[in-house]
Amino acid sequence: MERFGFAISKGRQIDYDANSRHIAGYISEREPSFRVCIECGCCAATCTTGNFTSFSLRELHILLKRGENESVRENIKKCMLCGKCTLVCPRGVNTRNVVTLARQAFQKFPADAV
Amino acid sequence: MEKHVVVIGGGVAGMEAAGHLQKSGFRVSLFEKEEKPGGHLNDWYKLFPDRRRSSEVKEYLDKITSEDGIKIITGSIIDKIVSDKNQFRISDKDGKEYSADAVIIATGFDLFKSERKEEYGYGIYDNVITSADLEKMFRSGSIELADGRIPETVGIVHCVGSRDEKVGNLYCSKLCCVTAVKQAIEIREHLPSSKVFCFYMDMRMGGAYYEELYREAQEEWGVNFIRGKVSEVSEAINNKLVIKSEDTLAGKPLKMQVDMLVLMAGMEMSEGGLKLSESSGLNKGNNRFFSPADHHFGSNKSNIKGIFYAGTCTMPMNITETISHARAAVSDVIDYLKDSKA
Amino acid sequence: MKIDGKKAIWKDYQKEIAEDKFYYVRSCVRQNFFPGSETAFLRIMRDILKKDVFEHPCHTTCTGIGYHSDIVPVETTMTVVARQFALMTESGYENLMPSCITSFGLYTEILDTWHHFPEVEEKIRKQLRKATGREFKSPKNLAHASDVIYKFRKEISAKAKYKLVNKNTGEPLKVVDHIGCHYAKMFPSKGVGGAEYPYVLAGMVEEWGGQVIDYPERRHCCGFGFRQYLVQANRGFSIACSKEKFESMKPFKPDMIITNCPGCPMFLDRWQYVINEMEGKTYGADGEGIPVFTYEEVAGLMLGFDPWDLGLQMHQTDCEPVLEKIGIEYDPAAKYVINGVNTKTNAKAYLTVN
Amino acid sequence: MQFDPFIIPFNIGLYFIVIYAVVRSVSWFGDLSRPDKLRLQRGFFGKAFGQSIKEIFLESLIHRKILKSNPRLGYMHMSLAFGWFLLILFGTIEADVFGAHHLNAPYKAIFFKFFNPEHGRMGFEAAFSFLMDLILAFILSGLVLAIIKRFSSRVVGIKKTTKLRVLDKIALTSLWLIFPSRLLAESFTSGAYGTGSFLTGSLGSILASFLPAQEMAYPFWWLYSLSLGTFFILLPLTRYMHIPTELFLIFARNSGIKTGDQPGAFREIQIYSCSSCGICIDACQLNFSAGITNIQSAYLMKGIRNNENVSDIAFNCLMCGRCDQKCPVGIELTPLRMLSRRAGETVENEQSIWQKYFPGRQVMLPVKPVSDPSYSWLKQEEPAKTDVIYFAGCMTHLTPAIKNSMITILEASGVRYNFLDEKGGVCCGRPLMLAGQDREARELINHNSQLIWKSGAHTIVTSCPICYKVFKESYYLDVEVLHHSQFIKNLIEEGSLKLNFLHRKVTYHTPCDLGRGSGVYNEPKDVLRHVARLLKSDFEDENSLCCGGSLGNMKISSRQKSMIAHDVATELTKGNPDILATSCPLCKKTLSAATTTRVADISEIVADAIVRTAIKKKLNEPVRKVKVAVDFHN
Repeated sequence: MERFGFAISKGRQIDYDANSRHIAGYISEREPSFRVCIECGCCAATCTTGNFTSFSLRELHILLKRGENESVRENIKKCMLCGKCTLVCPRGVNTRNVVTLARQAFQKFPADAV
Repeated sequence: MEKHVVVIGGGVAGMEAAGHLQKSGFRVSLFEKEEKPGGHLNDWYKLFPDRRRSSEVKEYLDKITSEDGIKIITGSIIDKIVSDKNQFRISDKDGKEYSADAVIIATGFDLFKSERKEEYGYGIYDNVITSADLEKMFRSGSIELADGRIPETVGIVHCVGSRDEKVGNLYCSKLCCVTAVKQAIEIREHLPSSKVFCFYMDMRMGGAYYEELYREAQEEWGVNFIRGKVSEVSEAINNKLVIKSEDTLAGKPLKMQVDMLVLMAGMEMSEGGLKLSESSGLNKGNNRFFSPADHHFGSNKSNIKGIFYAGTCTMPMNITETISHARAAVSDVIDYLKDSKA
Repeated sequence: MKIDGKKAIWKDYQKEIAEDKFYYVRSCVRQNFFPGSETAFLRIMRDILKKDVFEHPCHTTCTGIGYHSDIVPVETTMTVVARQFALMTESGYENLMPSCITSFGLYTEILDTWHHFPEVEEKIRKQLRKATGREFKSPKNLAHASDVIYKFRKEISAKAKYKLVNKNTGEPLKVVDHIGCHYAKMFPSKGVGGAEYPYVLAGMVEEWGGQVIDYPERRHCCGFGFRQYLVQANRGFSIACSKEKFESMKPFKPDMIITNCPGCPMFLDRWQYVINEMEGKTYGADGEGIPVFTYEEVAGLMLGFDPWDLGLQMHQTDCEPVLEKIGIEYDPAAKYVINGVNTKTNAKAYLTVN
Repeated sequence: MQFDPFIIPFNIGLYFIVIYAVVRSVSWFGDLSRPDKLRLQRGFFGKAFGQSIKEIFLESLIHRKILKSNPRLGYMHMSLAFGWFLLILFGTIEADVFGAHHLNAPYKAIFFKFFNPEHGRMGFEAAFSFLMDLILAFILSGLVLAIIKRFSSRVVGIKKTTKLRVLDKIALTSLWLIFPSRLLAESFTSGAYGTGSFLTGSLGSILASFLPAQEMAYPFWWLYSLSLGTFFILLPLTRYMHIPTELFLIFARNSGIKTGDQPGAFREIQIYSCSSCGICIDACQLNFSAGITNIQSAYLMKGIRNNENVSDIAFNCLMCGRCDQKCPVGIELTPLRMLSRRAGETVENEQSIWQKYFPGRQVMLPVKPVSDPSYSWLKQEEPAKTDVIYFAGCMTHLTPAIKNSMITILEASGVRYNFLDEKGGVCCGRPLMLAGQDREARELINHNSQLIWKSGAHTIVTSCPICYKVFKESYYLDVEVLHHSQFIKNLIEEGSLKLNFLHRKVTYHTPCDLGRGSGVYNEPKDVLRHVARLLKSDFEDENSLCCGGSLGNMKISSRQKSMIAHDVATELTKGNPDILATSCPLCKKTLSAATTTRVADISEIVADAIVRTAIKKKLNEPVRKVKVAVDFHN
């Protein structure tokens, strides 16, 4: 191969049709409140973990829904399940269960996370 | 002698105003450009937020306008209003003249012509349709693609022709968000195996039970909401529509294929209203709707004494607001004619 | 696809294109990229269409590349452009016809800026006067060279020897039309057919017998992007853009690509080679590339010009498959022969001879 | 020799169940950990033995606890258990006294009437027959109640009854048939011979008047024997296994064995001791406030026994501990549920009959897949040296009034303290534990432990019962752990805090993790009595309710939570208190949303009551007075 001194950049576009939303499906089937999130960011604002790291439940939430699983897989482990987010959520999303189910799903279906 | 009031426009506002004028003891002439009154109500299937049939509201309006003392003149386009010593001479396109003691303008709105958002390909791609086209499909009972197949994925684009400097409309049409949510639910109802995606800039759910409907759409109907306006639409080789937007909440551009794309056409000042404003010296705002004499306490009054506005010719309104606005216009007419008598 | 809908839009975007007496300004880079194109263009205009096309020997770059690479300040650019206008005025011409899309976009942008901010125009006039003592009149008509070919597409068709038709099947060739970004994306009303569904190249293709294909990424940039290409480390972006387009057009099985910009044919052509080298991917039929042409080259081919006179041997992606499909007569052996010397096998001899 | 073939089914059943019970007990004993084995041995020769006999009599036979909480249900259980016991006891005596020999085989007592049809005509014999008829009538009355309960559970005062499986149904039918078939068999025999007392005698003579009693009796003796035999053989596969298991459980518990945090034999004993009586269902707020009726402890026990996937049940629980308090058998239901949570998702497993009789240890708890460590982002900091650490807890940060009140109290008390999580701290770890993630929780516990240790504090005060419980139980720290209610009580007793009496009526809600979870019932109430008038509610101490906001439940919706909270708030505000007091930020937040009555943490009430000595001092300062006057003039 010729050496050109650069590589073809990989797009960062969400290819919705190519992504697998199995993990999101797993969660929303077991925790229907997962669907009613409006991405207001209350959870991320009050988050105990977010106080120390760049962890944002809101962001992980939307990435799961779009099937951008790979960026969620490691991050979701940072949550301490303290439950503050559940208390502040204006839509009553059972955020602790969402996190727990997501972790469960990533363990159960490691292939989907890629 | 019985005073004569002319109402221009036989939609919701015009019919409501006519009915109330008649109840208040006036002789009323109601002019409608189409063959039958009802306006946009005739094209709509069900109404938000409770999804009652629009025909029920139409029946109510028909009932109140079927009284003696209301003359409905259909197929008549009013061209000009001339004020002449407490009297108004109203002439139509064919030169016919009518006189009145007061006038209520209820020329309503036109749906934004979605062809103007070229990047969405309305009129070019087979399966790009508007909210009004979708209502027609609901009325006919079948939601189909151009080739007769049943759509599996449907995209809905909010704010088509609203909040868009590029088409000259800075304002929010107010009703498209809730219409999108209503239609998303209805699509899911008609086609239970379908997936629906709403592309929105903001969810403006400011009416009674709108937010609840939004939640219902998420919770019970699994409608997907993606924050980001669709920037372009194209057709893939499988005849599916490729849409691009940014998922602003994920902070990434997004590409997906849908079978059908529904454009939530916004509201614009009607063409008839625009002509009337020019020919008769009625003031318009920057948004091209009629500009009422006062935004807070004179929203029915025009810049010409004796001419009043009712409904969406002044701004986007829902049916509830339109009916209230029409009744308020009647109350202004009563005050005006009482004063002019004295 | 409803073609009527497109026609309705094309009707809305009809621009005025001068009839004759053109003042031609060249592109900086095209003479290196596709050296036959501008020559062929002048030959078509002057010899075939019998038009008056004037070229001033003192004209320069418009500075577009420098401007878009954040190297040249806008006022400098405007002053250089003002000098171009002055040369045109001095030569007695009013219809400006740039060869380059970026120049066309830049001229359009400058004229629009002056329209909205006359004080800027005044300032530029002053600066030009101070620097060169020249005065100028703004062009009466500004049309890109491809607009002009579009305008005379029927005349060319009438004199054409070939059509964009597969001679074996009788089917029209499937053509991807790629419009340079600076053509109409900034000022949709200044492009034939507007920005969303430009008609300038589509009109030529249709007139000359081909069929335009509408693929999802048709609006996408070729990837030139100035800064993206000019810095080696950023070239990954540039090539990714081209790749995105190829991936998107591939299912439509295009026979060829036609372009109207200096950079686009360069990148669409060369990146096919690079992608093949890097990833082993090709996008045309039978593992071949998709031949890429400038509109002048296509017009020349239709008129029966010799492919090697048009400079098609300078393309990285071989053009022969298209020549074969159309049935153009050409001498494969003469591909690299100039003045009797095969420049490919014997470059040294060629260089010493010249 | 008295023998008849019909006794064979009974004999097979009886010897089977006796041998089975011995084998199973030995195997449980063998599975106990070494310390537990020692405990059991010590218990056998110590006080525990006597206690156990007493408890077995009171609870397994008389069903005292059920009688107390639900007399009708208690009577039903008592009549069957105690009645049967008496029937066996007096039957054996009868056979011994009136039979041909002493020390008879059990069947001779059970089928005494068959072998001695002439018995009971007069005198002492007749009196004994009367007694036996009375006991039978006692049992039958309970049986009637049991049958009614099965078809309409409200009659015995229980709202929900557990659902049955096929084997349970067969066992239940055979159980139901035992006493009616005995009644009919004895009645026919009595009818034929003109013996029997008020029940069997009367029924016998009526039946004999129109039926051939002599011929009819024999099949019913067969039926009686068959029902007994079937019941005994099926018993290990059904919930009636609780009858023998309970004896073992009572003895093990009295010997001091606890559930702990590892699955083992004691867990299994407890699971088999559940009789599915359904009292836990009645106690459960998810049942009576939120309408969730399939997750209560009885269902969890049943699910585990049947090797079902119980993870949905295990995680759908407030972990309030109300059922633990109510369980008549004294099963440690909440710790057992924690064990199931730790196991994660279990897999449903069909078992062979053999496996059902001898469930191996391997099918009891699968091992959860291990996840990577998740808290590598934790950064250790250097805390300031201090005497007392105040750890508000995550939830307290959402109730700033509690936080501010605690600061006021701490400042007023004059102790040297450090507000450890002032800018937000790392979670205490209990929420993770409640989610069954102990290993992960340990990382947070270690982090916080190091912080506390480095600060050199001797006392840690927390406002959150959730934190309190985990600090107390799972942090291996050599510091005194206090909930703020205890801390405030100490301050009051030491005299460090001078409080006014507020003329307010207060009802106190005991938080689950503080009350049932940690046994702190009185300190908060003592503090409240010091500053206000404390009203009594219907739900005090062990019987207190859960606010519904518990972090223990991973499954319920916010709507269901608020249903619970509304019911609780309605109950607790019945006495029209001015303040509904609690001592947990989560309870406060949950209850505030459910009532218009002011909901306050005890720290807020105490902070309101603090005598502001500082302010008084300032008023006494003459310089200050002048300045105030000048300001006033301006």
